[in-house]
Amino acid sequence: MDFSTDVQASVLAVLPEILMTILAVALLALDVVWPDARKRDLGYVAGVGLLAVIGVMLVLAPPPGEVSDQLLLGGMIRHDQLAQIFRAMVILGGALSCLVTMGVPRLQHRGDFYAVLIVAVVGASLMSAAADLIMAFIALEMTSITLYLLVGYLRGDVRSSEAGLKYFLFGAFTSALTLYGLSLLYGFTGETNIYRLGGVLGRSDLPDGAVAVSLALVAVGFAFKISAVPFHFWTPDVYEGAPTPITTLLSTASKAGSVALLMRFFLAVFPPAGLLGALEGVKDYSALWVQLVAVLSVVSMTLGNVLALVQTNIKRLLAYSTIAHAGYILIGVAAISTDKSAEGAAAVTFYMFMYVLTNALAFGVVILFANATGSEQIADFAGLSRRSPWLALAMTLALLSLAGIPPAAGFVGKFLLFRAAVDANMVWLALVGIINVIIGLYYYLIVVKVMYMERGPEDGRPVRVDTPYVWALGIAAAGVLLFGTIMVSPLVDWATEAARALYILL
Amino acid sequence: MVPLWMYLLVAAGLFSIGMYGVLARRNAIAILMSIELMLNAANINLVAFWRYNQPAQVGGQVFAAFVFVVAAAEVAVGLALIINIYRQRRSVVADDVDLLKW
Amino acid sequence: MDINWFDADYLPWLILFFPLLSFLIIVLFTSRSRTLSHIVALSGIVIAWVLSLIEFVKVVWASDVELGREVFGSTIDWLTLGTATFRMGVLVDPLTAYMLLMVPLTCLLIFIYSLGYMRDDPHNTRFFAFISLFAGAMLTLVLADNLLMLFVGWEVMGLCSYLLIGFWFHKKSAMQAGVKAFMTTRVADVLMLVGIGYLFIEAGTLNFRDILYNEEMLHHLSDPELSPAVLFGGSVAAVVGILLVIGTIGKSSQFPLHVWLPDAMEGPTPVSAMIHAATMVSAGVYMLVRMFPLLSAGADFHHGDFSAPMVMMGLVGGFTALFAAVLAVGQNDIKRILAYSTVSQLGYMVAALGIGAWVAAAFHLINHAFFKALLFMASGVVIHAMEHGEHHAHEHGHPHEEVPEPDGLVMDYVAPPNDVRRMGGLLDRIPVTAITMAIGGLSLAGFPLITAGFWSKDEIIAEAWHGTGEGFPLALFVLVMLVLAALLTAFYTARMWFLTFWGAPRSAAARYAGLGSLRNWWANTRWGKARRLETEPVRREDEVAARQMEFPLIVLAFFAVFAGFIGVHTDFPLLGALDNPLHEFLSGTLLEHPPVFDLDGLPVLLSIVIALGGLGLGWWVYGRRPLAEGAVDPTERALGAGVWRALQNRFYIDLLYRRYLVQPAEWFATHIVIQAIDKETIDGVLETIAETFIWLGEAFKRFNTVVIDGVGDGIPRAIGDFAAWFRQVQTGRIQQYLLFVTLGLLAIGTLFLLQVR
Amino acid sequence: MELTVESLVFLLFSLITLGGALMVVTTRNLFHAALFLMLSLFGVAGLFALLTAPFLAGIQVVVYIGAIAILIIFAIMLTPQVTAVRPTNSQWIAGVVVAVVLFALLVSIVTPLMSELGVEGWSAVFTEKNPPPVPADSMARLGEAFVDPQGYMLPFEVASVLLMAALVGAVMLVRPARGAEDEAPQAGAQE
Repeated sequence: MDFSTDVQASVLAVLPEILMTILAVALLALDVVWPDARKRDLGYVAGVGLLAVIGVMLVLAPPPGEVSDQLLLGGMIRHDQLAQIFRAMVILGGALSCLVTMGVPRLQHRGDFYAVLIVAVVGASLMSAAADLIMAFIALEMTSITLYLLVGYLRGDVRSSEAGLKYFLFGAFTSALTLYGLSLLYGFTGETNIYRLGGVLGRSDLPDGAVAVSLALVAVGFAFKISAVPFHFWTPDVYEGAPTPITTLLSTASKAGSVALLMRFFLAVFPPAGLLGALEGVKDYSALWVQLVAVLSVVSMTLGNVLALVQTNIKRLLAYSTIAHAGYILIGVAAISTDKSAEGAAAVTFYMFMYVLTNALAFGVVILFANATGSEQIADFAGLSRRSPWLALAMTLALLSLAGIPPAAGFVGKFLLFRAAVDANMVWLALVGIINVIIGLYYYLIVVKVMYMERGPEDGRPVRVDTPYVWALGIAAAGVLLFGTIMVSPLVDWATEAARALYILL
Repeated sequence: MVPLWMYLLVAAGLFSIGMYGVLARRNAIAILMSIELMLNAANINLVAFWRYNQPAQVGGQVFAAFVFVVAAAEVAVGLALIINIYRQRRSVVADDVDLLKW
Repeated sequence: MDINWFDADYLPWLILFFPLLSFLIIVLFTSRSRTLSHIVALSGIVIAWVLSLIEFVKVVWASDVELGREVFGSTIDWLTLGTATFRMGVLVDPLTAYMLLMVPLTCLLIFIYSLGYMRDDPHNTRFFAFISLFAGAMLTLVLADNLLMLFVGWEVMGLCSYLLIGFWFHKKSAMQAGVKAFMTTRVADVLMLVGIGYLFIEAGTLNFRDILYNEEMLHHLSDPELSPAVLFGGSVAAVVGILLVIGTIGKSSQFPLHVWLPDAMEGPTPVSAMIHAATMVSAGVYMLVRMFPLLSAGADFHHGDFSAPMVMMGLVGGFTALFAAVLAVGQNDIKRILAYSTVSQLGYMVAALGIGAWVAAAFHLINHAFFKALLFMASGVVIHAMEHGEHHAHEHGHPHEEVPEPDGLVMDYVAPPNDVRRMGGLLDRIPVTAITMAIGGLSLAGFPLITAGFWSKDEIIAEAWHGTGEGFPLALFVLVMLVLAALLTAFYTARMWFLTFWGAPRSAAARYAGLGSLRNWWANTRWGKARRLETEPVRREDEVAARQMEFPLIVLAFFAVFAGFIGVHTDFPLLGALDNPLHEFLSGTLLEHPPVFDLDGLPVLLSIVIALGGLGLGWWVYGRRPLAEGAVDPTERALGAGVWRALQNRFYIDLLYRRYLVQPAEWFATHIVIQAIDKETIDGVLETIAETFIWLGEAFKRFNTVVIDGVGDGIPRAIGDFAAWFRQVQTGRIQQYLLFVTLGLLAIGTLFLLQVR
Repeated sequence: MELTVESLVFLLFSLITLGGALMVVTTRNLFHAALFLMLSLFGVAGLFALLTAPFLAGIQVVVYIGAIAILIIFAIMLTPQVTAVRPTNSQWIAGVVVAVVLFALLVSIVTPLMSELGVEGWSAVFTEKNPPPVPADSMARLGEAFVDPQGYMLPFEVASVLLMAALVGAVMLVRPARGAEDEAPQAGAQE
């Protein structure tokens, strides 16, 4: 297999990252140049800049199907539709995080914060395209290291600092485990390219045990990033302590990039035997990770949902909800090995897309509310529907989407995931998922109930919504609503095409 | 030369020692040092595998070099976070940092 | 795109659009202004109603050209997945048209009624927002051309019912009732969704026309050879059918998922009317009626070969009809009597579908909606009047009867204004309500020949009779259950009406009851003076509110009587001249036209006898010598015999109850002895029947409380306890987390190694 | 393993590495731990040199020992602990057990130990003793690979961005408070 050396294609493949890096540097420069009074507009530069990057990316996107299997820049990057769609959601998540940052008084005027945030987005974006162990590792660390910083960015805030330290120790530890696993994989095959690894691994005469252990080590890192049980412990603490825009970023961009890498890595490095052209004597390790993913999925969904039932802090509740959603997503990941029609991967992609929008929406409202009232307690949301009907409606939409109730996009997402599981002969997994959806309903609706049914002490005093918020929440809400109703088909088509790219192994 | 597995054995030992340190040391900086040990173990693996499997290529060395970079960045960030915590609490004992729970 | 929105194909979109729009407008813009919100809500539903009428007329007009083969509707592609496409669309076939006649009209009347009823409620605007959404969701469900969209409406309604039942959220019991309703129906919904998913996988579409009006598809789905399924006679249709029936069991509160409905009475009365008549519970039966070709696919039920879902419907429906009727007899809360009555009547329809009486089921669905909406709203007026009376009684120096509100759901608790034992004699106080409620009641009881309820009920019984004649055991079961239930229905209807309106007031509240309208006029007549009615000044807004509440009753009373004549059997003397237009019209919905059986005199006679018998029994027990309450009031004391009787009555229940618990054997003997010594024989026998039913009702109520509620509430609590316990693991100590991570890694590694060995 | 000079050197560096590492995780004095870390890292550098990777050995010394370890020592001096605390926490026994089990797991797959114990098809077969020599221009090729677009240019550039962001962030995090934008120390900052 040779890697393409097409210069133009190579530049195009990393153009979003290049543009974002320039944007980050520009922000640092502006931070120095601009007067203090104007610095809040840095958020616009960052947010709108990122949105523009998506625009450029989509305009210059390769026509569907044309370059779907191109490995570029020495095989570091695979420029395919999967990378495109995940990049789009990663950058979207970043843009929304930037916009909502403009409502946090202690961060809104800090160009360095926006710059570091954008670097995190660059990392996540590279994760969705990485096709080489080295690239994947660097991208993973790029996201992680910048996020450690961002989580602890509020210096005087004990909770932020604590969350930063915890996230750092947890992340550094798991990345060491992952790195060890990667070093073993490299050692066993002498290859670092993900798409070559699979073939070599399948035809080698390595002892199975060695491969299995390295797979387990690598899986820990991925499980940490998407906060699957039992590698989730950081999630509630960090979500609660981090500045809320960063919580948004953690649950959107960082997670999306990891999911893309996870699917690409598992499917290419440990492909089901059928995908390699059914050669004689090819070893099939896919059963290992499929089982692992299925089990992680079940425990994540169940524990996430059950523990969310007893939370009183909204950010913590959403953290446990994130863990549960990691479980739902893993349902789809478990389905990708057996299913050549790419339904599982398409379902995961769609789900992730809607999840990015939904979480950005939910956290956006939480930030606004926290700023207005200084509280993140669920009980304090009482009477929000009377104070700010639009805000309450946005939050309700987000919660409905998370709970999987139409017309929000979450319904379609869950439907696709469960269908993929059924098609992959994992009916039991789908059933566990459905039971979990029922449990989940309860705590999401409690928040809705509190907002609409209970009266707060400050009834009638509206929560102020700034312009950047109107944009951020508007984009997210429109996405959640449209992708759940009339825009479902285009997005599903895109996701399906992206998913097909996953199955083209070189 | 020494057989390859001996290097791997040293790496495994270093990795396990580092892991023990992460799990058992109280001081956050000590935990950070232990993590460095784990990263070095991975590096020994990479370089040893490179030397024995494909010395004509550069993959393993490059990988190891990038691990250096990442480790440097990680240490810088980690120490910044730890110093930050220290300023607030006058303590860097990891177990004491448990405001956020449940 | 060039769309004529007033074309019959596109008009349905508008019908469902406007109430939803009202909801949005109220929530987002007008929630601070009461008047504006009222205008928005009312205009939404009025537009929907007018458009429905236009649509209906268009459909009927077009039905000359074989409506059924040609239907109205339009679809948009919503979601394309590989080869499969989900479409969202609307469909108007005869069944939908028939529903369109009922749903918007009933909703509109409920809206008008709510103007008066919710007048003083502080959350008035929110209420109108919710019921607009509710109406919109129901219209979505009715107009949907596929199961998925139907399900969307279904779920939104579930959400609305949760919000509305718990509307008075400061009452803990109301909140709990809301949650209970939502969670109970959710259980069934999920199974139903599984069924829908399975159907989609097998059929590749969820469109009604593609599945239900497609012989090939039905054959494919019902043939175990072509599409084998795991259970239930081996056909996909059977499995899907059973899952759909389960959905209805939850939504239409059939046994054993009926538990949420009586508690749902915690909501405001217009909501009860909404849930019980026009929307929610009807939706369940509507879905079954709609899916009937699938449910009966592969079965030749005219010759005794019933499919599994049909058997299930027959058994569940039949049992529920009787079970709930028994429960209704034992209630003292006027709304709960009606609630159980609804459950029972829905059982009728489900059972009717079970034996293949498709047209009859649809017929009864509509008729029931009319008279049940009427009854609920009338009961709301009664409650209002009682509250009003309570207030005035207090002003006139009568001691306020303090019944402490329960903390949460208590089965036994009856709110004072709802308690039929405290009513009586309201006939003079709220005569319009009394008369319309009597009409509704008669229709519910199936009073022969002139009420709508009679015709539809008769048709169901006739079909059951026919089936029994052919020797089908299922039909016999359904027949027996329904006949007994019909008898009880007539009985408890009479009991409720007589206790409420007849005789003398049995409490101060009842004595002062009234709406503040008409009453003055009434009280000044000679008759009123003779009965010592109190007069009081009437405020103008009270007057308006009273009219707003009474107007819908009158309209509905009209329908409760006349909606039945469209479905009279052609051979029926005199009335048959109308030529049964309903059967002809509705048949177009089905691929295979349902047969019309020859008119058989016996079942008609049977219907007449049971209706009159039940009503007569009720009259004998409650009407002949009206119940009175303890000798508080001189007027009541004047009716000495009645007071004595009432005392005896109450004492008697307590005694029976206690004795039963203590000494079951002695109970029967004492019972007989007392009957023999104290009472005339016939009275005694009748009393015994009545008392037995009441006692049975109580017993079922206990069963409900202990077993079904216990399990339903127990599971969520167990989950909560587990969560609280497990939470302790999240200690906040980072190194402990890392230890767990390492243990997880080791576990995974070890399991992997074991597996590759 | 016959005792050649090479194997003796290997044993020496291995002992330095592992011994230093053991001291890092056990010694009570944090400052000493940092010094032992330097020692251990030096051992690793020796192993790299032994593996004919002089470039990496060089970086190991310059970057790790010269920069990272020094940084750690600075941090230790910046965060003096008021009291001499126990070096280990309450779960250290679990830590030992877990580390030993993990070690056993890794040993069982990367060494021929299990095969020698007679377990078929279990252990890896990394018994290679005589790999081909490293090409003379290895270091030059390594350098070229970093700047070759068809080599590792992309990760190289990305790594530079990463370092930039990490440094910017780290500096912002620890720089002294300035002006109104900065937050007063909060309740958690007890002495």
